[in-house]
Amino acid sequence: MNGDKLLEKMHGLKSVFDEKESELTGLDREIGDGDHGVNMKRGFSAVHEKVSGGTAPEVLKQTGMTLMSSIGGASGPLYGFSFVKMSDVAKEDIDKENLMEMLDVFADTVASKGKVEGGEKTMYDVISKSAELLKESGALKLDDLQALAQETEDMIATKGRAAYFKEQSKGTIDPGAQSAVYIIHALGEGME
Amino acid sequence: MNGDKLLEKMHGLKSVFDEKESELTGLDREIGDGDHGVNMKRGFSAVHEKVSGGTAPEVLKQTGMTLMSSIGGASGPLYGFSFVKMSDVAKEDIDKENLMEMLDVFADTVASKGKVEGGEKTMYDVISKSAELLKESGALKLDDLQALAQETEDMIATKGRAAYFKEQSKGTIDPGAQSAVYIIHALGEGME
Amino acid sequence: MTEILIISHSKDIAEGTRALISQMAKDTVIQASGGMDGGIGTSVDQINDMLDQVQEDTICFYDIGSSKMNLEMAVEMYDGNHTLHISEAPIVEGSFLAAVENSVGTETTQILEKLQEMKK
Amino acid sequence: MTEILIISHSKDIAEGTRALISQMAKDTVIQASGGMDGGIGTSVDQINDMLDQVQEDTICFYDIGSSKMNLEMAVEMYDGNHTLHISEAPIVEGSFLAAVENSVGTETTQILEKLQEMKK
Ligand SMILES: Nc1ncnc2c1ncn2[C@@H]1O[C@H](COP(=O)(O)OP(=O)(O)O)[C@@H](O)[C@H]1O
Ligand SMILES: Nc1ncnc2c1ncn2[C@@H]1O[C@H](COP(=O)(O)OP(=O)(O)O)[C@@H](O)[C@H]1O
Ligand SMILES: [Mg+2]
Ligand SMILES: [Mg+2]
Ligand SMILES: [Mg+2]
Ligand SMILES: [Mg+2]
Repeated sequence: MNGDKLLEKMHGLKSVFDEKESELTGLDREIGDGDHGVNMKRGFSAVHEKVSGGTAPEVLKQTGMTLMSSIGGASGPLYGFSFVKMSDVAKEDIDKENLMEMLDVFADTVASKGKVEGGEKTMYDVISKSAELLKESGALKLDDLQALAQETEDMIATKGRAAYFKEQSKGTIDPGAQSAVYIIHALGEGME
Repeated sequence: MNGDKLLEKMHGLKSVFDEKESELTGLDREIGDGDHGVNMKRGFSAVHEKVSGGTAPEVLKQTGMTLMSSIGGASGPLYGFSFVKMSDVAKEDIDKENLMEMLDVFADTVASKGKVEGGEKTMYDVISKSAELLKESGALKLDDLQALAQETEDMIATKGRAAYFKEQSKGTIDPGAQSAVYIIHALGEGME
Repeated sequence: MTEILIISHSKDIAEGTRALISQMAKDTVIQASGGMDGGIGTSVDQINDMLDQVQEDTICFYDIGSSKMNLEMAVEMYDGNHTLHISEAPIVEGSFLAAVENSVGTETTQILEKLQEMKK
Repeated sequence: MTEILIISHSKDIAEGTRALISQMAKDTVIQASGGMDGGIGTSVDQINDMLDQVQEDTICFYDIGSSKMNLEMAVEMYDGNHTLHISEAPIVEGSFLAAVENSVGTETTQILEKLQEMKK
């Protein structure tokens, strides 16, 4: 996957998040402030508008900077900084192995910035298991990723706004885990 | 002093505070937020506009309610509630002795609402000594009242906004002590 | 369900805090007011007007010094049927916590305990 | 002299706090920003823009969770010459205290100690 292909994927996420806006907002309305759909849509609309090309690392970095500026919620610095960090390890032509490396950096960045670990009902629960998934199944299939997000449903949130809901955060998939499914799916598409 | 006479005095304080606005604001600019002149002017303009007469206790009560609503600073509830409380002890025709009683109530109210005692560099330092002054000198002369306010100059503030200035609050007369001079002087005028 | 009352020296702080909170605690009743004559200040009146609307026990938040005095006075003069708590917790973070806890059903006494751990 | 930086989820809270503070700390430089797209939110950009203007060591205040993350990130990316302190004190009351103490000449280390006694 070179810069052009990656750019296409990043631009493509605009329509994904246009479509998923109400799903994500619905989840965030249950265990947050109800803006995650709007946030992600705004973020990737900005990416579509402002990220115009370059090498794969350049596209990742621009995407990250744009997400940081435009998302507006906790997911902004988390996704944004992660893309910036992934650009440090990405090759000009990203192969499956390099993508695994990138996903590890993605997970490490979220862990350190979010001071989060597994089981806290956040995007980290999807991100941190995706490198492993890619290694074992050889792909990042939507169903498999969705299963990871699904695991957050029964968790009790201990990070971010959802933590205020305590036991009542049970029964809803974490909004950030759900949006992570779409982002990671896009990164992996066509890499099988 | 009946209600009419008292009303005249309360209305008269409008022009006093019009005139003293910049003096009071100047003091409050040194050891506060610089609004005491505006606050007192607004308070007694409202009294002039809204308090229209009645018995002496009624005039006091209306004055208090109006000050509470319109001053807008710490001095609002302190002066306002004090006038309301004074109305409880005021006679229809206030004589010197009754005025002493009123001034004691004035001091007690400020003490309890402001959780303040003497020497903390507030309006209380003037108010609390005025009954005594009236008793001993038989009058509430401007010079004598001003001397009480003057005593606050060397004090270090421990209440209200001026307390933030600590040692640096020394060297400025407390704005509330200064405005108390005008209020008490007005109450005492013509009662010699 | 417990209500929230906010009195600030600034209309903007009052409005902004209300907006921040209500995003996450949609079913909690929040009254917020602040400022004086277009500038910085508070008055007992504003608080009285809010207290007139109170329909349940209420936790009240203020920002700095003189708004506390006004709040205490208004609470003292209040003759309605509900219990009014004055919280010493920070106006933004305290009212946010209280509103969210309230909307997830935490008992008022427990909310007040949590607020007491905050300090401004 | 130490400067104050305020980042809130709400433009109104940011503006109101600035107004409240500057009344009493006229010579303290205060930067305040908040909100996202006309609503509630923060972004690293807003903070970076403020950090670009910083001329002295600065104490930074935030309101709730995600503005802290943005603030930490901006401070980490900052490559200017001044020391940036992130305070955990309440946004309104903490920045008020810091600004007033600062304007009366209190040492920054002492201000930071006082802020540490606050808890949100
Ligand atoms: N400390 C954290 N660590 C990891 N992820 C977090 C953290 N805080 C929040 N998140 C993620 O961010 C998502 C919420 O994002 P969003 O709604 O855009 O931000 P906000 O909560 O500020 O409104 C959550 O669902 C969660 O996955
Ligand atoms: N706790 C208190 N007890 C007694 N007087 C006080 C107290 N706090 C403030 N004051 C008085 O109020 C005056 C300031 O009034 P004003 O400037 O109108 O209010 P603010 O300080 O809210 O701007 C002070 O000069 C002082 O005399
Ligand atoms: Mg959200
Ligand atoms: Mg949000
Ligand atoms: Mg003042
Ligand atoms: Mg004032």
